[in-house]
Amino acid sequence: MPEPTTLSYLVVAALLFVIGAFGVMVRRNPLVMFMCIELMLNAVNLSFVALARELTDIDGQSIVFFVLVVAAAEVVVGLGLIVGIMRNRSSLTADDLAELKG
Amino acid sequence: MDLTGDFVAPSIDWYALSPYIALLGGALVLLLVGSLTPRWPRGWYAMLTALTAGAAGVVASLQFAALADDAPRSLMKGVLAHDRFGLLAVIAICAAVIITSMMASDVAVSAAAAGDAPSAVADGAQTDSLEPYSLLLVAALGAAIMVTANDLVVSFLGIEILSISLYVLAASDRRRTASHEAGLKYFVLGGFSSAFLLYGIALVYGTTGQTNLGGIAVVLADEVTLPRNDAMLLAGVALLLVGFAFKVSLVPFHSWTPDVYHGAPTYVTGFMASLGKIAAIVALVRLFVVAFPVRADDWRPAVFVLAVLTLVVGSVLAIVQTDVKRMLAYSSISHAGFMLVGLEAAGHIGSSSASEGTSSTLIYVVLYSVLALGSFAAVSIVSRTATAAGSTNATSLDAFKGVAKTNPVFALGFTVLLLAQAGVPLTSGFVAKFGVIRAAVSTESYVLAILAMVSAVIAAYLYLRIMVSMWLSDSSSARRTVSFAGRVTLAAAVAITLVLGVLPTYLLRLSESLASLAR
Amino acid sequence: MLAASSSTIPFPVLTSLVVVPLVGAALVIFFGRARQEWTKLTALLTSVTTGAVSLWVLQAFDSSEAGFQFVSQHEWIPAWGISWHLGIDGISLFLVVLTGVLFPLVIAGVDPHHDERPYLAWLLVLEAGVMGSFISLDLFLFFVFFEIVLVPMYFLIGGWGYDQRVYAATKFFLFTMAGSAFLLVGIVATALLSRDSVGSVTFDVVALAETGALSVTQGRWLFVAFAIAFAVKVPLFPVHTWLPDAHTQAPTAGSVILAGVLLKMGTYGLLRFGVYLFPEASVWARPVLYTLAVIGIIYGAIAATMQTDLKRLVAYSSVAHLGFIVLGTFALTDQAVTGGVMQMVNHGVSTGALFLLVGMIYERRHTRQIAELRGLQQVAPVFAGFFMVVMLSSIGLPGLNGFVGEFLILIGSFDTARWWVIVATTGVILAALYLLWAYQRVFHGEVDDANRGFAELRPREGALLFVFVAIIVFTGVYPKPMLSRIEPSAKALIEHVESRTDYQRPAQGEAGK
Amino acid sequence: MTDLVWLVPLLPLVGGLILVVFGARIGEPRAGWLATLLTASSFVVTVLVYLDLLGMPAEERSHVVSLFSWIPVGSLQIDFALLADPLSITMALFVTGIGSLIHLYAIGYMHGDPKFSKFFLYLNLFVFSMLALVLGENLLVTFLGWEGVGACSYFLISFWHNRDSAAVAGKKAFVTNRIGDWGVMTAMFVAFSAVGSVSYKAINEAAHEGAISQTAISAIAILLFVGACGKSAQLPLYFWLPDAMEGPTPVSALIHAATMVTAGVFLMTRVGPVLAESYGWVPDTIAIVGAATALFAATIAVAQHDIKRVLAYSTVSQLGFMFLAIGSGAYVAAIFHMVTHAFFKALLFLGSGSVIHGMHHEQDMRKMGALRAAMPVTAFTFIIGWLAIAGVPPFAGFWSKDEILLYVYADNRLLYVVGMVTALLTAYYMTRQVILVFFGEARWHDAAGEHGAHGDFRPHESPKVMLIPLVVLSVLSVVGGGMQLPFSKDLHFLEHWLEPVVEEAERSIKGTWAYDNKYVLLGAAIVVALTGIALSVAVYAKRRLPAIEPKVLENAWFYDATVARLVGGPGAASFRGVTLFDARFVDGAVNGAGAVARGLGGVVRRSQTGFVRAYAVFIALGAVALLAWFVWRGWLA
Repeated sequence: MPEPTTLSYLVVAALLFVIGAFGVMVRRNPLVMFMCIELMLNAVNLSFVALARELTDIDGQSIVFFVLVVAAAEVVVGLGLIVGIMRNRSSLTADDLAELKG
Repeated sequence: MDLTGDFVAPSIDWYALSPYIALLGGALVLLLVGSLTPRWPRGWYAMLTALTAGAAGVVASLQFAALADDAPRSLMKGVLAHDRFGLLAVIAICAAVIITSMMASDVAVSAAAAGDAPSAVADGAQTDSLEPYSLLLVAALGAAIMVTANDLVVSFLGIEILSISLYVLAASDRRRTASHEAGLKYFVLGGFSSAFLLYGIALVYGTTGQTNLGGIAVVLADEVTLPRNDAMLLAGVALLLVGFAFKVSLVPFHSWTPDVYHGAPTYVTGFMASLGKIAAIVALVRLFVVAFPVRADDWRPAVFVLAVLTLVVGSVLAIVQTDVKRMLAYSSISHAGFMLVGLEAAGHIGSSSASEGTSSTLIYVVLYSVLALGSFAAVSIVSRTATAAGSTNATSLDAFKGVAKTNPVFALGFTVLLLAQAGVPLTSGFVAKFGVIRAAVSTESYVLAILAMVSAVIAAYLYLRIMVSMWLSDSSSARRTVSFAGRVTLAAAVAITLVLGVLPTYLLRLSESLASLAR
Repeated sequence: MLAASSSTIPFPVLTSLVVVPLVGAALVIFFGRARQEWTKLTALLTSVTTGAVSLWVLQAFDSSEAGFQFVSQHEWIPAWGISWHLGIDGISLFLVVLTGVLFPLVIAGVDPHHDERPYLAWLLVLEAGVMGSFISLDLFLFFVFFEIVLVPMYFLIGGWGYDQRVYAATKFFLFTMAGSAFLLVGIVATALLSRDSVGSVTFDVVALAETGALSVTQGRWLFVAFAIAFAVKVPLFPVHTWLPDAHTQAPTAGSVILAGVLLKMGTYGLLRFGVYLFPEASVWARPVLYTLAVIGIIYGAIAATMQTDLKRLVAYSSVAHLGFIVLGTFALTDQAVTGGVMQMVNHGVSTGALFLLVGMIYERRHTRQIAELRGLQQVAPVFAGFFMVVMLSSIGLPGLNGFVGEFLILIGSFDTARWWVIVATTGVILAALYLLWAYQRVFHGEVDDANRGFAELRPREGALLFVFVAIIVFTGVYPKPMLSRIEPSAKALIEHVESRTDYQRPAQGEAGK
Repeated sequence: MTDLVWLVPLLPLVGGLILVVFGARIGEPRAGWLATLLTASSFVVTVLVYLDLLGMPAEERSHVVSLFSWIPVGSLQIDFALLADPLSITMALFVTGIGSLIHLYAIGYMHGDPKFSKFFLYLNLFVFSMLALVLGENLLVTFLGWEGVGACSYFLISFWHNRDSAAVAGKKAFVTNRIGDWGVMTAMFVAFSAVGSVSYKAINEAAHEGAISQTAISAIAILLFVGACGKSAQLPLYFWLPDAMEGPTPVSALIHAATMVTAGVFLMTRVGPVLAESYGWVPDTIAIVGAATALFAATIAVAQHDIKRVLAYSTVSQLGFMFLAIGSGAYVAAIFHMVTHAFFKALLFLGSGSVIHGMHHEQDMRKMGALRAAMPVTAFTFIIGWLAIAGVPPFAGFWSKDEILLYVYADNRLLYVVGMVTALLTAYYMTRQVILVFFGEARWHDAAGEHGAHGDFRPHESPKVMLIPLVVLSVLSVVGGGMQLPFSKDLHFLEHWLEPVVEEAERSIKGTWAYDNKYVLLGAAIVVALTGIALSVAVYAKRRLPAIEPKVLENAWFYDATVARLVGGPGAASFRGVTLFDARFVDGAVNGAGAVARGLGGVVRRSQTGFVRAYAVFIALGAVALLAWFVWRGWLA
């Protein structure tokens, strides 16, 4: 089987990204949606690493750490929000939140 | 850079960084000291916030003035730009923070004054607490970073700092489920879009090996063939554009805007409409003008299309709304369209007038943010009384019926702001529109100019509707109580609107220097 | 040629024309609250002052001078090449005077039904705006006034109008603003495209017209942009429909001002900016404008004939009358242009008076429906008499002002727009038709019970109308003083066109001499 | 003295202005006397001017008095100037003369009318306008008067405006006249564009010297004739005149018989040289229209029952005669007939007014008869008028009519025949009228019922103020012919007097058969007149023959009705159509634009579902679109 090239990494990353994007679009459960977003971010991380590797440049890899931190922060906030909402309602799907529209 | 070379710390210009440090410091002080000490007397949080932002603003202004003679430069190995373009934005941001913090404490005060009666509690925190203020400062920090970021990664960090604090602020009204909904929607979509943005960064980085805007420009400028083909680079640009378009709320990436603006506490809405817009559009302009001038022919058409879509959709959606907050949300979208007209002009790199596009866009967003702050302040004033009167939909058009009868002066002030947004002469709104139209015309994109003006006419109908219900409908409610903060905000906004509307000369004299960006 | 003449005087007369009403408005708003009874007095005094100044200008005006007089020029927004540049010539002189005279009259003569303070304030703001647009010699400045006028008018119609007022006011605002959208782009483009030929970016009308050199295509496109905005304001067919609504719904004072001076901003704009800045284009576009004007004349008259609402009828008659003015403007002969300018004033006076009269009828009967009025001449002969005189002037009876303007326009246009004139002249027949028919239905016949109580003219109303009638008769019998002041500027403008195009004035009656 | 010609129009104007302000206060009868006095004094001035001119050598009898510069713009320089020359003074003489007589008469006739003073206000204004019309030095001053008389006639026809019929008639007159005015205005435009001036002198000279194209000349001529048709009630614009009888009788006498309606004839004579130089078909048209009108109106007059309507149609007919004369180049004859006609037609109208007055405003001749006993003076004078118009020598009408027919014969035999037929009809219907009104048996006793208010109903003679004018006019109707007698050149006083004005235009018939055998034609005319009278007597007095009064004639060939139907039908419909178009389409488009914007908003709004996932889809789609664009651009590079 052939040696995987950067391109193959990039393709995988792209696939992951698209999968994540679709997840956000199709899944109702907010938690799952968060995970999908995480998936997208990590897909990008993968391509960062791959590209950095190819460019033999450290920056790309260090960026990944920033992204991880940011992602963590986002999750924290997101969970906080959900908890806040869950306070006054029993179950929650993304589609329940359609009070504001038009 | 090669990995073997030993690490050299970049020289750091602390003075130039002081505004960021001030904002950050303020936020930390609030959080730490505030949470360790018993609750502060009413208004003190706001005061500290305002002072911090004020200090940052003053320093920024001094630096702005200093830059009159010495050329724009970049800080810390080129990750932060230090130019008038960015600094003016920083100043505006600080101003926005001051105003918003006042409005915030105002909300809290009145809510507290209203006692426990839940119906009497207006939007916003039911009592004064420190979280919103610290978040305001953090958001301001993020915005300040965005507008000066000269590196894609830094820019990304700025965006995230800003966004995350805005998510929380949007959801900060614990009583209104609408607020939660707004927060969550904003959060989900925000995360979604920043993923695109990040992917864009990745692709650009992959093709140019650079994340520094100036660096990218250099790489693209010289003839060395890129490690990867153009398509990948441009795909990156596209994804970057998606990310920023979301923040600037350009059609079709705008759909979060009305819901979030509507659901968020009104003072937060004003904050987003002013500070949020400034940060996003300035960052976008900087990105395209500094990093991708040689690719202008590729992104200008896209900007053109986005501009037209945004102008038209924003206007036509605005006029069918029945809720003032939503109306203003959509109007903010069509204003974003106007800013893009400026950006489109800036995209005519060959033309001598391209710089006009850059500066006119900045001036537009700054002037608009003043109008937005004032308008949303007015909305929150009216809606508060309406809520107190037990109205279910405190920000509906009906809530404004007959305001002119009960509070003529207030109504006049709000009317000035509305007319300014409609682009009536002798207001800052007209100066702003004239600037971008001038830029568009001087780069000979007449079609865009005409389209923009026509859609402005459509949008004007929306402001007329608000004016009608204020002036030409009979009063449905008692006299609205206009708090001190409300007065100050409105007065300041109106004053700026009129003064700059009649004598824009000072502002315009800057425009040349505004357009020279750090590389 | 039209360069500003050096008649500079220490006191900034023209500036005061704009500032005084504004000050008045401020006084009314801020000090009126304390002393309600002084509100009206303040408003009246300021407007009278303005009127006095305008009359002083008229008296001090040098009729031998074709160029701009009383010029005052100050830097305003140098960054954009915009200056506070005011000046007056024969074309704008009488419009300024008309504005100065009309406002005091309506302020004195017509009372609002409620909220006198804001009403008067808005009126004064309106006066400032109108004055400004007639005397500004800077495109940007003109646009500012041209646009700012919408706001007070919007509030006057919307706040003090009749049942459909909000609809009418909104229609008026948006329709006119839509026109201005093109105007703004046109203005900016004019300034920027003339950048090289003028040497710098400037919005100064004189500089642009005298030294600016636009390519033919540019000129035509820009002219179109300008023409759209002004056509809406005039209003020309087919963009006239805001007018009947605005007129009918506006309060009496609003209608008077609207017909009297606001519409003139359109025709004035066409002449001062359309023709002056784009000679080639305006010669090129003449057939279209002739046609629209003539359609307006016939169409407006026909529509007027069929109206059931007296005020709507007068409104449509305005469409017809302004058609004549546009025809004259673009016929580009001394007589036609002079007549056109004079007709702007005449129409302002006679139609203004007609609206006053209709307003008075409404005050008394609370209806404008022709069908509900009958035999008024029997119960109010004096009222009927005034109505008759004003009506005859509007019909264009020789010896009254209306005729002089129409006659000059038609006789002047005959050589350049022969067939259009021949058709347009039939408008004279139609004018008689719709007005006399209306008069017959309203004033003639046996008075019925509903109208028996119709009150005769009151002294104040009489005094008010007398001023109008006096102007109508005087300018009809002895128009010379007016013509001799208008003519030089009109001539100069046409010579300007001749010097820049291959257009040459027809030499009337060479055969005869 | 000639320099004082401006006093002539001024005096009546002053009277008018005084009455405008103080009319009500002056009141009856002083208002009437004031008006009469001023008109009379203006008559005196005219006489003085006349004598003054008479004193001058013929070629100098043209005096221009320029009062002030009226409309001076560029090459267009129009003065408010008066022209005193034989023609204008002739007109002024009988306008002021007959005018003052009718003023006097009106004092009696309008007795007791609540708007007494207003009536004289209008009369004075009318006289002023009429004088401006005839004395004008240029077309524009004439046009001022032209429109002025139109307006005054409008006021006077609808004087009793609470009668709807009067109101409508007034409007009808004004609007119809306006159609003619279109011609006059356009003529002025052509004149200015060709000649560069609107003064008669300039135009006539230019035409005479052939300085301008014949097309222009003909255009001016025919357009002015259109105006004349309106004013002088010629086909096809005649129909307003009979309705104008709604006005008080003095008005009918002054405006719709003696003065205003002759303005067209005057104007044609004024621009005689233009007519003379224009294409041949122009005078022909005028002659044909004139002849047609004359015959047409005469036939109608035969079957009318309203005493005033008969006279109205007879006026139209006589005016036709005058235009026939103009068309045949007989300007002197036209003016001659105009003057004599002014005498006897005014007389007849005033007489009929006196009858109506005496009959308590009964106008139907079928309810009259045998009035000669009741009102002898009226009857006597009326009979003189009848003889004059019927063309019985030696009364005035005979001479003028004969003069015209003479020229017509020389010009065109066919038209001559038409003229003769008309003359016959004229004699016929006038005799009919006299018999029906003054002879036969009294049919007004049955009318007594309607006038029961007056107790037993007795026609009575009118007061002196009304009779004096009758007498004066009857004298003039007798001797009027003296101003132009065919027997020898020396007796052509009027012709010599008018020479300087009309010489360029006047057609010379010397040497034609007609000229040589004019006495034959004279004889023929007499025969025709007497035949007409005889027939009428046979029908209405002796009852030998049945009366021929078909409905079609009584209804004026249904001409008026047809016009009314056209205006009321298709005309109104098209107007309504335009108005509808304006509301539906033009305004509809405007409101439509607004609706479209809102509709669009409504549609797009639906996409704003509020579902966060839907928003995500938008973003994704947008991203895809942008990617597509950029990547496509990438491949291009």
